[in-house]
Amino acid sequence: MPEITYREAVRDCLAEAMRSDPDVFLMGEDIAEMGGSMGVTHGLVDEFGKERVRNTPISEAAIAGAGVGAAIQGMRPVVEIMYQDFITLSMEQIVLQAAKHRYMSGGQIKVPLTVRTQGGAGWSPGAQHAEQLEGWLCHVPGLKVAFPSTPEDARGLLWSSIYDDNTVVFFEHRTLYPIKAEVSDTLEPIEFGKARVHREGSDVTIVAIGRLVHVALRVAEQAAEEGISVEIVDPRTLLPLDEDSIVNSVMKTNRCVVTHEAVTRMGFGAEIAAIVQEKAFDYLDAPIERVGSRFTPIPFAPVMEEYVIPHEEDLMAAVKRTVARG
Amino acid sequence: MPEITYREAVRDCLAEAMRSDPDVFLMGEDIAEMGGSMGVTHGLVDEFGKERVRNTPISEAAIAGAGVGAAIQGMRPVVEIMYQDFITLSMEQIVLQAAKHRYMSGGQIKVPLTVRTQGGAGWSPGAQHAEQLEGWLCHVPGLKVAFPSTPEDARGLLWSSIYDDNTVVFFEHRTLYPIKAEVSDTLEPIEFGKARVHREGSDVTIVAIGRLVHVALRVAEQAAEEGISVEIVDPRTLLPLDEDSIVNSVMKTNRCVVTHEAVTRMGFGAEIAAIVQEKAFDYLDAPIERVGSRFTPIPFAPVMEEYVIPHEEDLMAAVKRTVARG
Amino acid sequence: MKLEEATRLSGETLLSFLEEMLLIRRFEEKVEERFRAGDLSGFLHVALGQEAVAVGVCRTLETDDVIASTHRAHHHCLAKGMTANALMAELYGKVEGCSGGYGGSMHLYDLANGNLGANAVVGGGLPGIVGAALAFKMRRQPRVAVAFFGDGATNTGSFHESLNLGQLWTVPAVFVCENNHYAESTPSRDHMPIADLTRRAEAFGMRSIVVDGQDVEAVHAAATEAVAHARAGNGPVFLLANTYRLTGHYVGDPQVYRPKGEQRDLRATQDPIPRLRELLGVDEDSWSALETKVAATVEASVEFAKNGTDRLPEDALLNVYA
Amino acid sequence: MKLEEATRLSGETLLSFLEEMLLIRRFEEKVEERFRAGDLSGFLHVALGQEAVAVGVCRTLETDDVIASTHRAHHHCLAKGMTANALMAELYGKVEGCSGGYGGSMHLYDLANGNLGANAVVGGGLPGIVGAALAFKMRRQPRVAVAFFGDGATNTGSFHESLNLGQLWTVPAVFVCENNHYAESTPSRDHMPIADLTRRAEAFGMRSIVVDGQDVEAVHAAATEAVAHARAGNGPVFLLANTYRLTGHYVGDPQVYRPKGEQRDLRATQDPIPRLRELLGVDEDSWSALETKVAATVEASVEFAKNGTDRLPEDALLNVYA
Ligand SMILES: Cc1ncc(C[n+]2csc(CCOP(=O)(O)OP(=O)(O)O)c2C)c(N)n1
Ligand SMILES: Cc1ncc(C[n+]2csc(CCOP(=O)(O)OP(=O)(O)O)c2C)c(N)n1
Ligand SMILES: [Mg+2]
Ligand SMILES: [Mg+2]
Repeated sequence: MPEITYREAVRDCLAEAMRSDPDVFLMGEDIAEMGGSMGVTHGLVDEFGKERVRNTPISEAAIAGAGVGAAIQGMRPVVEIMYQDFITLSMEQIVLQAAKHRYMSGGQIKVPLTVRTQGGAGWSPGAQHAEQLEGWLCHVPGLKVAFPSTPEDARGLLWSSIYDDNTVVFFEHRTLYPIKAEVSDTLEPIEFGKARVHREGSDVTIVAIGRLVHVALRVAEQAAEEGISVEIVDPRTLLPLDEDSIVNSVMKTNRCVVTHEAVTRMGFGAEIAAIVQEKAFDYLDAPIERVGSRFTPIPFAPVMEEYVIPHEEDLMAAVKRTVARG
Repeated sequence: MPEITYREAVRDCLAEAMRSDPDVFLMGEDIAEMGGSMGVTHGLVDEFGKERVRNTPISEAAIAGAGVGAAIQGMRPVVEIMYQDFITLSMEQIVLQAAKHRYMSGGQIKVPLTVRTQGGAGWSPGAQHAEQLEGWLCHVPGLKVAFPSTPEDARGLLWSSIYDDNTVVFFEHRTLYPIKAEVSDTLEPIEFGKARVHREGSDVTIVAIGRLVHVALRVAEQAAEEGISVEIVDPRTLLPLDEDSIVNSVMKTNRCVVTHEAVTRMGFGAEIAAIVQEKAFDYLDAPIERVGSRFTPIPFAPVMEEYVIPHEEDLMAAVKRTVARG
Repeated sequence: MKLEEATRLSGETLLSFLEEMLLIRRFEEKVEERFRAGDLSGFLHVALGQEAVAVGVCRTLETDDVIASTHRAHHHCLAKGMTANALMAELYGKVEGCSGGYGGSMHLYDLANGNLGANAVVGGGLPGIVGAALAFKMRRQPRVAVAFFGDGATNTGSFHESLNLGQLWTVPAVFVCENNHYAESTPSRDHMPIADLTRRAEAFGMRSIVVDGQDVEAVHAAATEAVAHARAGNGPVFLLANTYRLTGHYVGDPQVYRPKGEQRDLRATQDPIPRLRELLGVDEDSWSALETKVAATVEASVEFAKNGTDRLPEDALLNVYA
Repeated sequence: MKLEEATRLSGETLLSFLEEMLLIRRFEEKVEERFRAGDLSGFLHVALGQEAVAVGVCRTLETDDVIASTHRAHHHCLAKGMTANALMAELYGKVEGCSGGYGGSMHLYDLANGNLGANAVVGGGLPGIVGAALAFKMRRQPRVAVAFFGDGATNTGSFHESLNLGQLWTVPAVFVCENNHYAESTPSRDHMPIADLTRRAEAFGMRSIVVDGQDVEAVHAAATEAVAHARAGNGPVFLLANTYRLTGHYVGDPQVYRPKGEQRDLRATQDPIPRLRELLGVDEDSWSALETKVAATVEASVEFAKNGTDRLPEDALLNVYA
């Protein structure tokens, strides 16, 4: 099995979809010659040309909206919002248009649009380039939301996003691009709404997304040395959400910690906690803990940035507190 | 004590602030002669003139942003986004600018801006005029969020919003405008982060916001007839949140239902549930239930709209399920 | 605008325009009536006075050309092929409505007729029209995408980004600005700092055509030219139709902001329907016949709507996802 | 632009401009060096080649006039009175930095000098400048608010909404477009359908002034006129400065998208610093003295920054709310 980076996984999927399907095309700022601000689309313009790898003006509303319009015509556009902070500029098109056309039309319209975006702290980008906003999108009926943590998941989920007849907002994490892992020889689409259990365990379930999956894996190693058996569930798609896998895991371990890089308050972990306490109430031996960023914008100075975002120690502490209960 | 409507409460507060302080002024679409789409600012242009009651073009980003700029200069602008759906067009200015200037400047800047907006279903406005988005804003460090349910709270919280040195997003509910209630003779500012206990009870705590406070009050009456004693807590400000009042109430009643009109998934109730299960874990006799809108855009046809948004029956059923447990 | 001989319309065609405009007029009046009677819920914006723009533009389009409309959409819908029945049924929230009762007046869709939807977000439909036109261009289909919007919409960021992108990529789009001189209660001079809206198109180097929106023949000629330009691959056109809203912004609007007498004066001087009638020299008898025919269609639509199938509450759960 | 005699600057003043421009140049080169050495983190955009715009504009402003800047902000900050020390310390994330280490290169603030902040959102600072200018107008203060932004920013909805609102309300604002012909990797012709950016101002009936951004004297004269116009209550001005980015978009940019030789040619022909030096006839000795002085300031700023106070991790919890 080949090893590829998360970045290559996204690129390979885009290339394969464009190779096999003329309806797939890309729009975004500086995605052509420059290959995007993160190099994800590097080289694609050489193979597919500027008609299908379209550099856009700095017009986040129109980029998303042009995607909506082309998608309604049956194309399968993949648009890139350079940093997820800037989807604040596309929210009207994503939330009031893409997500609702089908419903408002009584089912006449399909909007098979994929909105790729990335972000994340850990490299001092400052407060306007590092936000994690996946939680917002999960509040919007009509949208789907994916947030892969591994190359295999990135590739397979992106394929499914492109071929989903609904609009998918696809979150990538900046610091995951260079991570490498084995992927299957051929691209396997991954069904939405199916969590991946990264590690089985019996003492506590960690529900983790994005970068925090990798943090959780390291924490689980450490915890194992201290005799704590951690199960790690990565929902991979936040909407739809594989509630069963999460709830079943907690019914087994009786404890749950949920972690992501977004601020804890109103982050996706709140939804996980709300669901788990409701569906696994009688199984819980400890309160569900949430580990996310502290409630501040992302500061610039690395020492403060590190303090704000969640790390192994934070997750480990939560795991231990949780296991120590009851 | 005089009786005024929720609409008058908002208007009176605006008028009183403008009368006493030249730094307070209003901007928004059609707020002058027409008095806003909901008549809230009716008559204010006659008293304060078009310089201070400023009709704007349809430019939600610039409206919010002009508010940010004026606020930084020490004015206390109150801007109106006609329907909260359209804050999707202001999100960049609210979330990346208003909320973060202070932090990014290391504390140099203050943005004493108030963003008033309204919305809500129940009158067939359709999917793009009825969304409840307060949950999103609570995910944003640097913002404050208010959502009053009574005339007294609307008046007092709006005053505090105007005089808060931070940006406050102030949610009003369309269907609350005509409700009438007694208010104190003089305008009393209401401190942020202090919940109002609308009714004391011992069997179950309902945490309700906005329109649902009134639904909860009716449910509590009914429940009382069936021997169930309901306590109703309205946080009034969602950020900051009076966690203590909520948690203490649940520690007393051992049961909690949280309700709002926003869709349940990733709605504010998720945060309440997450907090309560964490802080009152050992006190809970039943899972915390959430009662919100079903996970659809708001449909037009009244019969479907009614089905989607939460009503007495839904809340009552949740209360009964909760009380029936343990 | 020079009217080329070739684009002059036959009397018969113009008569059919008159009928369509009258249908829209009587439909809209019926909507006002039914709202006041309490039959209709929600937010209704009628297009009294703007009929010629919708008819003049849409009659230049093929069925598979597409339009995006606004909160004020009934006239566009009818002109682009939606039946009065489907439209009225939607306002009544029925299964037979053009959006199956899910949409309402501000969300009227008719995909089969190339109607991509009314839109309750001012400016919200424009980016999608650029995308639709881009799809046509990439697929080398000779189709055109048309966005309708008001003067107020030209103040939105979406307007700017859409026209810029559309021109940059020379997509086959026509941007039709129905300048009715008001955005809700706000007269144009209070919401934009220019009188000549074509300057906005110049910001993108976009061709513009200005037309008297109360003259359906002129609108049709201008639209023909604009559509041909776009269809030929020459890029988008900004078509500015000056028109008048002969009623309130929404049904029930007390119009406190309107100068006294303005609406009466406009009705007397700027009504596109008498104007066309006069041009065609339609006599009393033919007029009555027309009125009768149109009234029947409108009445039938109300009947159709009232007898339509109510949605089940739980139907609300359908159509969220494809 | 006709240069009135009255606005001609003394040699002394121009020499001070030269010094300031050179300081910016050497500062930016030092930033590139320190980033490559691994001292600096985050995202850095330097303004090599655009010094004359910042200096020419800011030297027309009073301390209590305000500016809003962009992701490419160092030149504006220095020109508006920030010390090299405060700026460099910020890039090092220190307490002594202009934003106390909370901001970084894209979030540089200096309220005391009227600097309302760099901004990492393209177009993000423009609405705030309208608001600041509105506040000045409402308070009848004779102050001006200036927004800097690039050619790429003119494609944003925020640009359109801001200029429209600013002109509608005739606020005392100046919108300075630094047209360096690129938005990141995308040359202007690929991101906007017009060559003459002043057409964008015409969409609002806004006055525009075009100037060679590599000629600091011309920039200063144009800005003087623009600022006077705004300050006098005549409304905003769009000031278009044509300039060149003599380096990559960000520090580390391999510039694969640049035609071969373009940057070398531009450095040879479009560098504002040798141009001014020539105009002033600065001889080798005076030039060396200038270089030495400027180098000392830059070196000192690095020392200052390195010796600055580190933030405590938990300082991150401060300054979220007022
Ligand atoms: C983004 C947005 N802001 C505000 C509104 C509320 N609104 C509905 S119609 C309207 C005025 C529109 O004016 P114009 O574009 O000229 O169209 P007209 O009503 O004149 O047909 C406004 C402000 C809205 N629907 N969408
Ligand atoms: C809203 C937004 N979209 C995208 C970006 C990413 N980005 C940063 S700088 C830039 C190009 C800006 O071009 P221009 O306005 O010409 O300024 P210049 O870099 O040339 O100084 C882009 C696309 C951003 N910061 N903000
Ligand atoms: Mg109008
Ligand atoms: Mg540029």
